[in-house]
Amino acid sequence: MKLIVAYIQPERLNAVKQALYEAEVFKLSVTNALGCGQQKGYHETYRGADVEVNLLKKVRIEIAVNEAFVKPTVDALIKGARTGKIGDGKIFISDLTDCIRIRTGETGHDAIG
Amino acid sequence: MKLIVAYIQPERLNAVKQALYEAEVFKLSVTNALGCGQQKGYHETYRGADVEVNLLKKVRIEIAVNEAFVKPTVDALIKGARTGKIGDGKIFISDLTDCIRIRTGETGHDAIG
Amino acid sequence: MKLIVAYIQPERLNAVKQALYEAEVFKLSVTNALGCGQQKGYHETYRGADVEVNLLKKVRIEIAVNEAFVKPTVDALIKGARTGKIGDGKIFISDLTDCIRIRTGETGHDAIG
Amino acid sequence: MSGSCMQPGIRLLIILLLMGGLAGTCPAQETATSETTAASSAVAFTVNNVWMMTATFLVFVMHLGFATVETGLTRAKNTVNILFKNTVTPAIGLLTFALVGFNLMYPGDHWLSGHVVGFGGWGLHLPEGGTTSAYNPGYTYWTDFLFQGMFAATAATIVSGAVAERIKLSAYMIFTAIYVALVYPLAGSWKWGGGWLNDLGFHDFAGSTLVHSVGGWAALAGVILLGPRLGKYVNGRIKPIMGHNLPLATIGVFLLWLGWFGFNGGSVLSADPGAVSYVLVTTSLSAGAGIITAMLTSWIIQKKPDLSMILNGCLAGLVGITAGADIVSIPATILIGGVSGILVVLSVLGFDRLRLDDPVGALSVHLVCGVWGTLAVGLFAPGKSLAIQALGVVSYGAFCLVSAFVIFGLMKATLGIRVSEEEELRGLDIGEHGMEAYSGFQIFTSQ
Amino acid sequence: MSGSCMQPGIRLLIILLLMGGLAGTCPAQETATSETTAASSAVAFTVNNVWMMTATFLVFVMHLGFATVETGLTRAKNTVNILFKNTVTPAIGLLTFALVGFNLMYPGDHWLSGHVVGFGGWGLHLPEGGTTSAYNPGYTYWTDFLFQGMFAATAATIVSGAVAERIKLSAYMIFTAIYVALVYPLAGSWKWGGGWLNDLGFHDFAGSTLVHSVGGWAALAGVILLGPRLGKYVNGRIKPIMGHNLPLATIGVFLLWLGWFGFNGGSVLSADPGAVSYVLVTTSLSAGAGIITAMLTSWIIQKKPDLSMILNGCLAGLVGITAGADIVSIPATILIGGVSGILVVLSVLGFDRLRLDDPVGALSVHLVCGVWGTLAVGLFAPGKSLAIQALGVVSYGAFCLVSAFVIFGLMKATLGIRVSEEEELRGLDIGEHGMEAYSGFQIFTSQ
Amino acid sequence: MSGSCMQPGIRLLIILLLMGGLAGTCPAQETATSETTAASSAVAFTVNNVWMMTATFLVFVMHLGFATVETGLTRAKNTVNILFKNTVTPAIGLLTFALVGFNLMYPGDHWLSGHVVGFGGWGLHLPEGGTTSAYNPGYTYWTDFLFQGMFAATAATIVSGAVAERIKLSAYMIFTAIYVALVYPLAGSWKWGGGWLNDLGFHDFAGSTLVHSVGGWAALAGVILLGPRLGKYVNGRIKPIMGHNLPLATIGVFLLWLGWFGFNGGSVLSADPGAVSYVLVTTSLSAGAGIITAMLTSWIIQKKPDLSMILNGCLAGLVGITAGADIVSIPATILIGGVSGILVVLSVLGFDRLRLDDPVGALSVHLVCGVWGTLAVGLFAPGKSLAIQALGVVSYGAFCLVSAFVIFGLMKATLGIRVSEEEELRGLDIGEHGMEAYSGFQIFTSQ
Ligand SMILES: Nc1ncnc2c1ncn2[C@@H]1O[C@H](COP(=O)(O)OP(=O)(O)O)[C@@H](O)[C@H]1O
Ligand SMILES: Nc1ncnc2c1ncn2[C@@H]1O[C@H](COP(=O)(O)OP(=O)(O)O)[C@@H](O)[C@H]1O
Ligand SMILES: Nc1ncnc2c1ncn2[C@@H]1O[C@H](COP(=O)(O)OP(=O)(O)O)[C@@H](O)[C@H]1O
Repeated sequence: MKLIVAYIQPERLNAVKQALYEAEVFKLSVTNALGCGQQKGYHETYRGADVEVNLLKKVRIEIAVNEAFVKPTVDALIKGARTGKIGDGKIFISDLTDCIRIRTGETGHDAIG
Repeated sequence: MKLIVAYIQPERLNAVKQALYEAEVFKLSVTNALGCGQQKGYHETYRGADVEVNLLKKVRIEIAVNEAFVKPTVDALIKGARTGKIGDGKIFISDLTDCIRIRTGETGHDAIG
Repeated sequence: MKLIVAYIQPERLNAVKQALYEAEVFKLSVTNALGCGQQKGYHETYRGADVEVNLLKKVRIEIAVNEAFVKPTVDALIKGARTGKIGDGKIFISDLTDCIRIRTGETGHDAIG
Repeated sequence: MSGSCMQPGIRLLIILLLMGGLAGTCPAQETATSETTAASSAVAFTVNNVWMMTATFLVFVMHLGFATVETGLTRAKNTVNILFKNTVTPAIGLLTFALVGFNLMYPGDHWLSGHVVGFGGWGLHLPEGGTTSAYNPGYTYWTDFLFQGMFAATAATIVSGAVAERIKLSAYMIFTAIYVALVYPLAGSWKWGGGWLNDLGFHDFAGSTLVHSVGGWAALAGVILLGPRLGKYVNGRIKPIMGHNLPLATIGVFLLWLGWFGFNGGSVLSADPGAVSYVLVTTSLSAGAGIITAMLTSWIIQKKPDLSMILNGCLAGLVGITAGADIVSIPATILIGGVSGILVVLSVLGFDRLRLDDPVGALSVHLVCGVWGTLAVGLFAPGKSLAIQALGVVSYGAFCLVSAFVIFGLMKATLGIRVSEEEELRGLDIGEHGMEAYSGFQIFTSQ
Repeated sequence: MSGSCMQPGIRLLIILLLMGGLAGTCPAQETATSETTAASSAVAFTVNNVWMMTATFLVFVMHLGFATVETGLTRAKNTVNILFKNTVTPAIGLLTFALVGFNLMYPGDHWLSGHVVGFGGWGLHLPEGGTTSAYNPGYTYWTDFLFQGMFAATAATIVSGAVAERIKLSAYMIFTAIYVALVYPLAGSWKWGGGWLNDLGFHDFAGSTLVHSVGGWAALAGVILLGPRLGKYVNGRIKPIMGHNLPLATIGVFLLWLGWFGFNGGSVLSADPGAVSYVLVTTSLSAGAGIITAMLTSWIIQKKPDLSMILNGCLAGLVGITAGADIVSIPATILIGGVSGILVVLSVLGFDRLRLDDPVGALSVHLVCGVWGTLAVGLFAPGKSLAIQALGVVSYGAFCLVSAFVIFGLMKATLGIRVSEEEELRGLDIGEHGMEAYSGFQIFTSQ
Repeated sequence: MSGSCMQPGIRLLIILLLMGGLAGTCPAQETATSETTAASSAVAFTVNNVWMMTATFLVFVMHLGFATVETGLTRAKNTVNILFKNTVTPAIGLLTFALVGFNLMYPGDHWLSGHVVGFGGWGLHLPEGGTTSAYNPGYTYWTDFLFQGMFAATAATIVSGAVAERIKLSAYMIFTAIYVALVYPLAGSWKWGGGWLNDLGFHDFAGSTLVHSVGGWAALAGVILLGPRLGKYVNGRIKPIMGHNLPLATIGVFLLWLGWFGFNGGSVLSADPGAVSYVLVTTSLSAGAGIITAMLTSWIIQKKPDLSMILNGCLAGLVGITAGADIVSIPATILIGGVSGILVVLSVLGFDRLRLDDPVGALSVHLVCGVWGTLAVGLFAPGKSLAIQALGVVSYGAFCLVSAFVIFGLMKATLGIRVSEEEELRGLDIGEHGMEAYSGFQIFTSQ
């Protein structure tokens, strides 16, 4: 089992959800994040004092999948999120040792989907 | 060391905290999340246009524990969060290679608790 | 590749960003979190009813780095976040199996930075 | 007519009449003076009416005040629902008051039985001379209706806050329609319509009892029949459910204070300079005293000064002075306001101990201080009887509580008055309206 | 002078004059009475002027109402921009109205061609007797300017909501300056300035057409030339873009209702008790009826009652009654308001189907109900012609739509009227102003 | 009495008296006319009093305006604290003004030493004829007290914004009580109480100096003694600390503008049509000019137009015109407002460079523009002396600054005026009140 974490542009979320849906990945968790990457920030100025904002709004998606689903999931993420512009985001993949469905107590591969 | 991540229903948070406390798990981190799982969403309608909301409010709990605490922690999470209804949530477990307490610089097992 | 997750005091964020910048760690993601640790909470009282608030505001930082950067990153985090007071926070490190840059499709070590 | 334009005795009379604006009853003497008199009197009538219209606007503002106070002191997930109720309330209030309430409350000579129930007929019909001082020296028929209609709807709005976060929208709207159309005006006729309590000398200047307690008793019935919100009383402990937007609540309290200038000031029913301005001063000093004593009480009991308590303290002072704003002295005013500020803090805590869950403190503000203010007239105002005041309080209490229990009770037995547990957890905004109040804001609450 | 102070016929005249405050035309008879008459008349003038100043304040409040409604019904990321526009609008409006608009709208005898274009000269110049009833029995020159100036700026504000979330700040400000300085007053002169539509007997009491449609047509031109917001119509489907702060929107609607008391009530142009108070009643009942019918329509069509729709319904009722508030009957009032409430819901849905993206429903409220209200005068008011009313509607429509298309069109062809796609995605607050409205709040939106 | 009712010369007198409402001094001639005269005069008094009461309500609204502006321009974590202060301020203000301030400010004949210190006794006591025009042609004793009391409390509120986010609640409340009870009224008596500056011909119509600078000097003392907020000036660089709720700030500015209609319009002290309406026009045009010039200045200097700056610009224009609103010409008005708008932007930037941390710009708005407006009277108003105006500015500056330094200084040396660093970081809401303003909202700030 793998845990896939992706940071994407907020306005791509709907497209990503659509792409994941088409790849039959139905379960995901989303959080609000701020990111600092290659994309340069912008300046805000408030009452004459200038501030550089380099933490930009991003959306963090977390998806736990069985091995077979890693590739389709990553492809779907890329399909939905890619615009070719700096700031499109990153995907991080790590190992998951276990997964448990709270409602039923099922564990492992069965619990993930 | 393991990292336990759980997604639960927001209104179960107090019960989960209580159960963890009884299991002597005192340290945890919580974030706001939106989740899409088996639980079906609901419809919002704004000025005549309909939208299906399938990202539901969830709470994400992150707990780093030593191996011995994995089982009690998972049990406490289930005890606090389970209602038997769809949407109760999931628990994900992964390996942690290190842990550092910023204040003291302690690392590993000592730092976690 | 490693994934470094740190919980720090919100008011230390700017110092941490500065320290990371000096350590040439430019990419990071930040989320809002609530944490329960050794730091004791405080009491709120609303209309005569008392409530103990033990989930305190924290900032969660997530940084994916290549192995060589783990130590400098951790050092920078500690430099920026440490005040010596309870509540300074924790750093958690785990393995990352892969990393993909959405814009270009690059993977692994190249994608991370 | 001879060289002497008018008889001395008549002159004085005319002046008095002019000041009251009673041009319509002006003696029909054939003198130039009597015409200028009529003209001057018409001007006096115009002034009075301008003032009463201004007071009407201020009472209207109270609806916005209630909307914002109630929204601010409840949770974000029920905001749309509360705003919806508070927007519909004045609409229902004005329309039903036009149809039936106004003529029920002010039956004129059309009493049906004793001075207890009267009804002047359906709808609005401009009486002859209704736009002149012949109708009333202080206002036209239309101003009269609108001022009283704005008042009427406030009684229902008081209920809205106490039953918030769990009542079904439909149940609230049906209740409001019945209460504003029938119960409030019927009860009001006993005093302001010239009914039996008025005959007995009961004094309630602007409605500590007739508006605030009348709303408060209905709120009490609602709170009892609905039960507390989920999560308010858990394992015998009181858990605070915090208001989500205290700037809104504060805006609301300031708007209510502003509105009270019209509520009390307009209840003079003319622009009489001394009377109105005195009422404005008592109103303000009582509000100020309520803030200070609520602050001190809250600081002592809760250890830290609670903003929501001083907001309630301000309203408490306003409700408390409403019954006697025209006749109590300045020191008595400050005493009445000061006691109101203490009472409101204690009773917020007290109702919680009784497990009566009132999210915004409406019972403490409107019911408790409404009763206190009415009794205070008996204590501090020269020539008023505490016994008669108490009789009024009890009569209104009995009638309104029973009426509200019957209305809410019948609905509970039939279509239900409380939303489902699931809907309450997710919030009435999504349950009843399918929308959110703060789209895009991240709101995190575990209640 | 003999014992008889004045001739009977003249007496009556004086009384009438006094009531209207026409002291300036008072016959110069050498009697004590005529002086007291003058005095009384001066008081009448003062009363009228106090009322008109109060009405001016209320119309001013509408600017805050518009600011909050528009902010509440759009997204958090464009909030600073909307607040900015709505703060600058009254400033631009008042200054240009002082410079040119006032004398364009009320040319007096200075008509340049027929009763179509007139201009009384630049700037503000107190005419002789301008602070007495010789200027006007109802108000001074200064009150006149300020009341009308506040009106003028509202027409531009109507546009602001419809074009929100995508228009360039500079384009909006240039448009506003031209529209308020030239188009609105020129159009206004046709009726209120005593121009050709007035000559024909066209009736628009307080501006269903002269203010609301005039703003609405400009909004329509803007909406067409700008195109919809990104993400509103995707793959042939309508995606809701939710307002981010419904308490703000509700505050705005209550403030607008409050402001309408001055907008309509002040349009009586004196404190005439019967006339003003009647207008206040029709205004309120129409608003109430609009709320109720919008609720029912929304409940039936959308399945759940939509708060944003009843807020629009309230405004719809207010716009609808504005043309005939002084002359339609109470039942007709409720009908006009009720139909407005239905119309507004249907037309919000309709405009969406036409892919005309109007974030706050300004077209439905101000244009559709403005037209409806103007025609309703022809249907329900005794002695008014539907044909003339329709002629007025069409004339204003043609003139305003063409003017607005020209202004927006020229700007579109030159400096551009729409922000870049990137700026629209990130929000105009950062793009145009480099700041955020809710610093520190976590806002999460994928639109 | 013969056929001729009255002497011609007396007739004119009566008319003049009537217009001023001076019934009390009416000649006691035994004629019918004199009685109608009295009646008409009573009506004039009633009109004046209605206007003054309306003005009082508007000044009251300013307290809400200040509360919302200050809340909006500071951080979410200090919101409860700011709302608390702004709610308690009018309560403290009215109560202490009733007890001592009113009689200190308007000592009548009770001067203790020269025309510098006077005191009319403790508490409120209705003088004989206090509710008739014998007291004052423009208002009753009660209206007088309430109008002035509302004014008084605004001076303290000005301080509240400048010292926000770091002052201890208790220190603020003690300061307010002393400043409103003693310093403000004493200073006020020099001009409005008929004191020495009045004798010299100093002109300050509605309080550019007497209210705004008086508040501003105290704010300056507070800002200096408290020091800047943590994180504002770091390593020699200015870091912006953004306001958390710009819709609230905008609401506040509109409410303040609205309130200023009463603040300036009411300072005419009667409903005199020409005088009041002229003041309303100058007030509005100056506000408008301030908005436009602040926008331009901010756009040029900051590159992007800053909403918080045009909000300050609006207030700057209002403060600037306050001293001369009754006597400067329309072009001078626009100049005064325009310069105020420029000054406010420059001085916000300037104070930051001086490391004087004023979260809401109170110093720039109230102090700088208050001084400018007062001097502008000497520059633009016919017959006013710049030297005397400057003398007034300096005298008030010296007295208020010294007084405020003494009060704040004594408290700093004893109980402390600033919260602990830890409390400041976590927010005063939790530190001082143990509660949050936006329960449930996710707020993320690293300051
Ligand atoms: N090494 C990293 N660690 C943590 N988060 C990262 C890392 N690299 C990128 N991110 C996240 O991904 C977002 C997009 O990164 P960016 O470098 O702008 O993308 P791109 O390479 O496509 O231009 C960042 O804003 C940040 O939230
Ligand atoms: N595979 C997954 N990856 C990421 N998050 C998940 C996954 N499965 C479930 N979740 C999270 O857990 C929540 C509850 O899941 P759900 O399937 O509704 O629970 P249950 O199976 O108990 O009915 C979801 O809303 C989502 O936030
Ligand atoms: N075992 C853990 N699992 C998850 N989060 C933790 C854990 N330990 C600490 N944290 C996070 O780190 C924050 C700081 O921890 P705390 O114990 O107060 O720090 P310190 O040890 O420096 O005093 C906590 O509020 C919590 O968010």
